[in-house]
Amino acid sequence: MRIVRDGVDGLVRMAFHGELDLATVDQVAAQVSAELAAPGLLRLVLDLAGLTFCDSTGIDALINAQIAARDRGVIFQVVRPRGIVRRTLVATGVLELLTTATG
Amino acid sequence: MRIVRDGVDGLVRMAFHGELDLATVDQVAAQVSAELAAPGLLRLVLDLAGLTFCDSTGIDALINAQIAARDRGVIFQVVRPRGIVRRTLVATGVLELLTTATG
Amino acid sequence: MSALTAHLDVPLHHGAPGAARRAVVAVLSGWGLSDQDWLDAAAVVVSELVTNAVRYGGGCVALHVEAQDGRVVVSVADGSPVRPRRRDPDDVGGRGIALIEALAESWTVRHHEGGKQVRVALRQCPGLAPARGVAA
Amino acid sequence: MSALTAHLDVPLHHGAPGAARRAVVAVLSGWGLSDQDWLDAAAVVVSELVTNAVRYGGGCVALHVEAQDGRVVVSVADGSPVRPRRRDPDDVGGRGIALIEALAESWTVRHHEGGKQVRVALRQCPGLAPARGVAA
Ligand SMILES: Nc1ncnc2c1ncn2[C@@H]1O[C@H](COP(=O)(O)OP(=O)(O)O)[C@@H](O)[C@H]1O
Ligand SMILES: Nc1ncnc2c1ncn2[C@@H]1O[C@H](COP(=O)(O)OP(=O)(O)O)[C@@H](O)[C@H]1O
Repeated sequence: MRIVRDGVDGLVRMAFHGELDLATVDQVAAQVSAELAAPGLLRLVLDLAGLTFCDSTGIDALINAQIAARDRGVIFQVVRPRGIVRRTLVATGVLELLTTATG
Repeated sequence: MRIVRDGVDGLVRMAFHGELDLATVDQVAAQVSAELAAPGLLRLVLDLAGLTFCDSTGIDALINAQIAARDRGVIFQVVRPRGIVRRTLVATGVLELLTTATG
Repeated sequence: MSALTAHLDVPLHHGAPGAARRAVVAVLSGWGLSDQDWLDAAAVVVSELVTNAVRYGGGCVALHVEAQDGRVVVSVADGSPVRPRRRDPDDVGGRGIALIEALAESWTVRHHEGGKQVRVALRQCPGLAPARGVAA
Repeated sequence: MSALTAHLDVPLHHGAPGAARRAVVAVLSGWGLSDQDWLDAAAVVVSELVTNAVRYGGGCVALHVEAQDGRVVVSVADGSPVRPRRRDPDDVGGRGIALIEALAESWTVRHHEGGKQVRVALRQCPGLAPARGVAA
């Protein structure tokens, strides 16, 4: 998996490309905590349009990112899940939870 | 496999993308004969830069395309084989034969 | 029509779920089961089974795929006799079995050489390619 | 270290070489054999074996992959007792066995259930991932 980061004025967008599973969840956790540790972040958006696979391990990582952002008072949102990624979010009942901006 | 065709003034370039094997050789044979049947063709170039796989069945198709072009008096050349595609052409001793313009 | 089978040894490491699902998807496509949405669901099921084996099973697992009359069963045997059980999801997990139940037909557990085998029956694959018909 | 094995039934149609090589590459990567050039050569060998089985073997073939001590053997069994033999290449073929000989270590043929099994020993995979070491 590749994460393309794009940041401006307290808003950071991380675009995921490839497959999110046991082999790549640590990368997400590490990059999300790095972003949250930097000062001045107001809003963190995870863009899943380029993600072609996500299993329950990946969903756990997204939920954890949301919790970590909330704990820091950072607005958090998952956007544009597609295909099988959207289907797994729906099947586990977390689509709305993750795609609604929180903070 | 996808073939992207580009033609101007008697020169046709066919760019191959994907994998050339038993499943896709007929496509090459069909498209090459269609080009050779059209009047006014002087030169046919097969661009392999986007080809990621080619086995002996694919090589046979390239050799046949060369023979068919020669029979019609059309200049023929295979260009830009890369990676494993180049290796299979080298291993079967046809790299020079195919990449030297004939006609 | 006789059954088609595939078997693979899967050494457990964090790349195992990805390798296993790519292998299974290639095998199933070769059997004429080519509906993309169905293959996507099969990939998730394999990924969940192998991930659980990495986390709770230990060692090297045996993955089997079997197709007969258009029905496909995927099973993963690991060295732990503990049975998976659906649990309430929280921030550290609990969504694997739920996902299998949502995307597949049914799952069962069998004893297997001191450990167990988790078997998942996939849903019927839509639009079985009739030209091949091999797994039909 | 015990051997790792994979087996797959491969129904023969024109998509079989592609499906078989994608499955084998996924399996070998999962075994820690991840050198890209080496995997590319393995894919060509599998493609040649399965293509020949489609053309001359008939039916459904059995593909086996075995890794032990970093040595990998790929074999394809088909229903024809006729042995492949290298022939002079021309415009309709004759480059399959040549390619196997150029890219692999050696090949042999065994009798197998009324047909035969063509076995190819691949070259040693460079830079075996030591962390996994599973096929080493
Ligand atoms: N292969 C297995 N061997 C032993 N226990 C398992 C296995 N797979 C799952 N389990 C048990 O079942 C529970 C639920 O599994 P799952 O729904 O995949 O969620 P998670 O693994 O995220 O906890 C796990 O927490 C674990 O206790
Ligand atoms: N699985 C097989 N069963 C029977 N004969 C085979 C098999 N594979 C190859 N052969 C024979 O060996 C010859 C050489 O094979 P190969 O080098 O792959 O070239 P090609 O298939 O293009 O002729 C074939 O022409 C065929 O007669």
